[in-house]
Amino acid sequence: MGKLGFIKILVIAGEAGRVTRRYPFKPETLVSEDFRGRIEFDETKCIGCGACVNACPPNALELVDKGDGTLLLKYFIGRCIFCWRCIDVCPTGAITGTRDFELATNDVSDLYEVVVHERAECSECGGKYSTIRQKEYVVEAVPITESYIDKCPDCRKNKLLRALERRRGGVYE
Amino acid sequence: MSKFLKKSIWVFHLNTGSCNACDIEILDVLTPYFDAERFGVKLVASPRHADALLMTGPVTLEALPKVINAIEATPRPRILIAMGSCSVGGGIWHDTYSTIGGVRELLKILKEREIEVDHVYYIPGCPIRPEAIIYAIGLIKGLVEKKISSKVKKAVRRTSG
Amino acid sequence: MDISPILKNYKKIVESIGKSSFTHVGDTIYIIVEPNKLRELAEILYWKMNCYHRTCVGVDERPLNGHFALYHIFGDDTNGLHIVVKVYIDPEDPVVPSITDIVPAADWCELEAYDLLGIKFSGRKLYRLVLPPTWPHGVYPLRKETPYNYRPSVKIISGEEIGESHDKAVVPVGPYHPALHEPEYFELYVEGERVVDVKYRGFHVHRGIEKLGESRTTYQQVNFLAERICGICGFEHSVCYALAVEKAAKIDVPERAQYIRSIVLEIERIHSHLLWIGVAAHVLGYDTGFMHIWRIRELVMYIAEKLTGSRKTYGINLIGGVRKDINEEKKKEVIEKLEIVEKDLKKLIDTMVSVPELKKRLTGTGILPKSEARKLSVVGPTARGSGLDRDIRRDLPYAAYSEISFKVPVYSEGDNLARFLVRVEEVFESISIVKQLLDQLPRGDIMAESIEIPERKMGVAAVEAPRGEDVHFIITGRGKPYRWKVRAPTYNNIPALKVMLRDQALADAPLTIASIDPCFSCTDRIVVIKDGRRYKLIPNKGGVVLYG
Amino acid sequence: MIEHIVVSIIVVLSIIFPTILDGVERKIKARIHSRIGPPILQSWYDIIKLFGKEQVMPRNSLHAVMLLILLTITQVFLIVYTSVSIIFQITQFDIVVIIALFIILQTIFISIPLTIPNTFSVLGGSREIALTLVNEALFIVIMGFFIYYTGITSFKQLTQLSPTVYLLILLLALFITGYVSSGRIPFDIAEAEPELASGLMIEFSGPILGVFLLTFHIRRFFVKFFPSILFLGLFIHTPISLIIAGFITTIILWIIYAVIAAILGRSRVDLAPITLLKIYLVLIALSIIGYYLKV
Repeated sequence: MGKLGFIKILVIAGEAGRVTRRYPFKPETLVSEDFRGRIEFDETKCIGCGACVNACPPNALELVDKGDGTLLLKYFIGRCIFCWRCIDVCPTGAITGTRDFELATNDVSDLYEVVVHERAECSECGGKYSTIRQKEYVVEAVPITESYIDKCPDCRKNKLLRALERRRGGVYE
Repeated sequence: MSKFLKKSIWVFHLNTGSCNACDIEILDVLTPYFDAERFGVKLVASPRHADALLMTGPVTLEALPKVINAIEATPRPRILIAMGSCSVGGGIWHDTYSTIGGVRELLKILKEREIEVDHVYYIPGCPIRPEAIIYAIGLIKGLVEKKISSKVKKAVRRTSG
Repeated sequence: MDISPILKNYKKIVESIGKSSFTHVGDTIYIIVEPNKLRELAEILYWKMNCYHRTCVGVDERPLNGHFALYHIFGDDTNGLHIVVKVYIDPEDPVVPSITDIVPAADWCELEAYDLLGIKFSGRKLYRLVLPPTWPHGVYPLRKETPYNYRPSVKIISGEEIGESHDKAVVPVGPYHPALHEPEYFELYVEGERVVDVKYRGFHVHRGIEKLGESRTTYQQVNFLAERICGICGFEHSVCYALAVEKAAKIDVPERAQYIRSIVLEIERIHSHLLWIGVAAHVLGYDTGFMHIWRIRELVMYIAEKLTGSRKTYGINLIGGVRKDINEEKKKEVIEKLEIVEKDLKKLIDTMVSVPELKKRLTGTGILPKSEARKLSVVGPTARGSGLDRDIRRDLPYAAYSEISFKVPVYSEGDNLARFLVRVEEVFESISIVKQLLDQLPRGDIMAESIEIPERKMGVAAVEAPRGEDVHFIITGRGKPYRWKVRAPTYNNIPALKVMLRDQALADAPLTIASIDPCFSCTDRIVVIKDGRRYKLIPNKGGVVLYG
Repeated sequence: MIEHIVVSIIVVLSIIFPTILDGVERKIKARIHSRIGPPILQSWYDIIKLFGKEQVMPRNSLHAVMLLILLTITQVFLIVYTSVSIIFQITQFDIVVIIALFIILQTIFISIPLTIPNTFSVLGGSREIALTLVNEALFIVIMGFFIYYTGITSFKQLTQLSPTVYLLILLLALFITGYVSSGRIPFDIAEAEPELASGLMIEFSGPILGVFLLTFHIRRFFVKFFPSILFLGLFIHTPISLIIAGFITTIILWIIYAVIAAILGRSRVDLAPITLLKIYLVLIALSIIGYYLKV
């Protein structure tokens, strides 16, 4: 062939044939079962602990205190980098990964997913803390007295301090 | 959108400071396995020829004036397609000092300067895989249904009270 | 290799300089000198000892010892050594002598330190390089007192105001130009169709994650951040960062994880080089070649997704190991697919180089002579195309590269064809490397058992990315890096464009620019992360505080 | 009567069909790229869409727009004139008129980008000039030789011709000028996308770009149609069959050119004119030798 070697490209094209995938008309894609797509929350398992929020590199997951006794776990798909670190760290397996990549939209508000949590109420001061689900999770996991977990961290701390004071003074109730 | 605009979408690639991953996926969409040209999509070299601007990246301060110029140079009706997490929501750099944090901030600036954008589409992904771009093209052309919608789920408590 | 005579030699050199200190940890030598001796030492290292200049790093160490510091990192590739030269700088009047006249490669990193930290360099012209022209004066993002999310009010200025010329004799390539795919701005000064000079205004992709870590990113999160420095060679950055931290913290990574890292690194190199070959064909108007190269590349992308879970920005690297294992079935599939790639590619490349226009336009254009290449410390295929025989994989082996055998292609012509051929050969080498690694893949864990990162340790790591060497420099902090500096390969290669473009036909300019495989998002990032603690002064013991 | 019908059909087709052929070319290219490619009517969709777009006038571009309109009108007139004069002789010098019109057209074509104050546009224009100086100038020379050899100046007289080697060599050179004039790789240096960002049409948008593209397609059609008619005139002697055969040959040529363009790379502005000049001079010299040897 020598100088006309470049014509061989027609042979290559012929051998390769048409490789185009018919997606979206037919479900022919190159998506493998290892692909990391959108994540999904199982609201029956999520306890609102915030482990995923801590692990998320781009802050796509956020915990928002609404101030009305609810805590929102907000997932903004538009910022998600699909690293699935949240799945690694979730203590209850509430987050599952999907192969879903069909996320395009013309409305940015479609890209929010929210899990609404009820906050726990402190039995002593009446302040809101943590979430009811997290409280339940701790009670299930560790045999601990309800009365201890029923209080908000501040009250717990105060209680401990008071107890220590009393002990130092040698006075017992 | 008119019928013929849907049949022939010429796109201009507007990199506003992205990491390149989305950009090469945009090129990838034109290559044999995905072939965006079968939908009438063509990559053009000048914003004057474009119908749609494929915006990647979180819009850095340095690129901002040039981005605005490019959008202004595009004849109407113009479509802005925000591609990838950086562009849609600012991505991992959503609050750093030298970016403005994605398309939503950009749209605010455009509004201030009275530059109108007729349609805005968002494609999340990091990077957006070629099929996701094809899906978005299908969405613009009305070939596929929108699948994603905002969800509010209520955590279920086990015990009562 | 017996390293001690070389070390002794270096020690002798440092002692001859005068008041200075010399320490040695692993493959890294730490030297502290007086600012007025810096130039002398740089000249000896760069020209007498034949070291390359990797980068320089400015650090705000005022919370630690009340000083700014500047680290010049040199590399002795023949002996496999990193040499870190540190000088302390007075915080009130931060001036340090410039070494650019001795080491031209240090030009940009000095400007970067000036921009981001306000360190002044005597004996050279200083101008703004990294930050946008609208950035307020006197605000230095890398200094401690500037919050990470400080945003100046957005002011939009036109091109004229920042001195972009609209002269007819100037051809602006960029910021949005079809040959670049990234917003960068070259001004080509032309006479007719001949380029006589080049001006570069880059850093459009400066996303500055500088102080990001202060509020959110932890050690493990930075892996994902590093990956997004560049979407094409992101895994190299991620691995380089992890290596630097592992070196600083002395973490032992399981062998299997090392192998998996190497496999994915090579897969990334294959996809990156194929991408480049395709783009080069496109720039030369040979779209058919572009399409077919990318068709073949699609298999590599599929392999990458199979092994890591994503087509790009793989997200499997963590400090201490990797997240995803390779099983037998995947191993078989990867080898099968790579064999198809190898076969198809061979045929296609043969066809491509026989296209008359392609060959004519690659040969003899964009020449970078060896002497200029050495002066600018260029890296990667650009260096190997100009006769500089350097490859970090062989010279300072990391991950599993010491376990396998491979060839480093070197061409001496220095033109676009040489760089093209270097890349083509490297693709075939990489395919053979992946096969070897998969064959020898040892059993075991893929993650280190315990990861503890002590504070204020220093680590330098280099990784051979598709475009050249990545260098990451790290000072550890509490829960997050105290200072993290990235030197991307394109950083060293862009100044070489000035040499390559001069006296070229304008038509070849896009090809020549593309021939260094520029990755501007790598170059512009300046990803630096700092510890969040405020001004806790640590007593400066005798003027020498050394990390590591 | 049948002649009138044929000529009207050919005139209408030669305006509508080039854009469809462009679609065919894209499809062929796609096949060589191993992909599906756009629908055959895609180029028409593009142009219709462009007519619905907003018109952004480039700065100081009034000249350009006027010249463009002139270009379009002349181009349409040229194609109509060619088709009609093949069947009904209009003057004794139809071929000469067509050459003259084509040269005017080329002059307008290269002056459009020069009137737009954009670096890429000006560069594209000056490259087009460099190419024109070789290609279109040689086109005149070749046609000059053709007329000198045969002495015919209108299509009607083509019937007197019989195929000889020197004429065929000359016509081969003419086909090559046609290829170059159609702005295909490797000779699309004026609109070389990676270098000049679409070069001469960078500032056009909306309907103006649509008109420009339409004109460009007709131009591509004409530069193949004209040599085809001269070539087929050696063999076919009835005007109606000649014009229909010419039309079909143009379509075949279009496909062949499309394949050639797909398997080559782009040349450079300092290489292309010299390469072309060499080819043309060799071919002309051969034809002169052939003429004197009477083969």
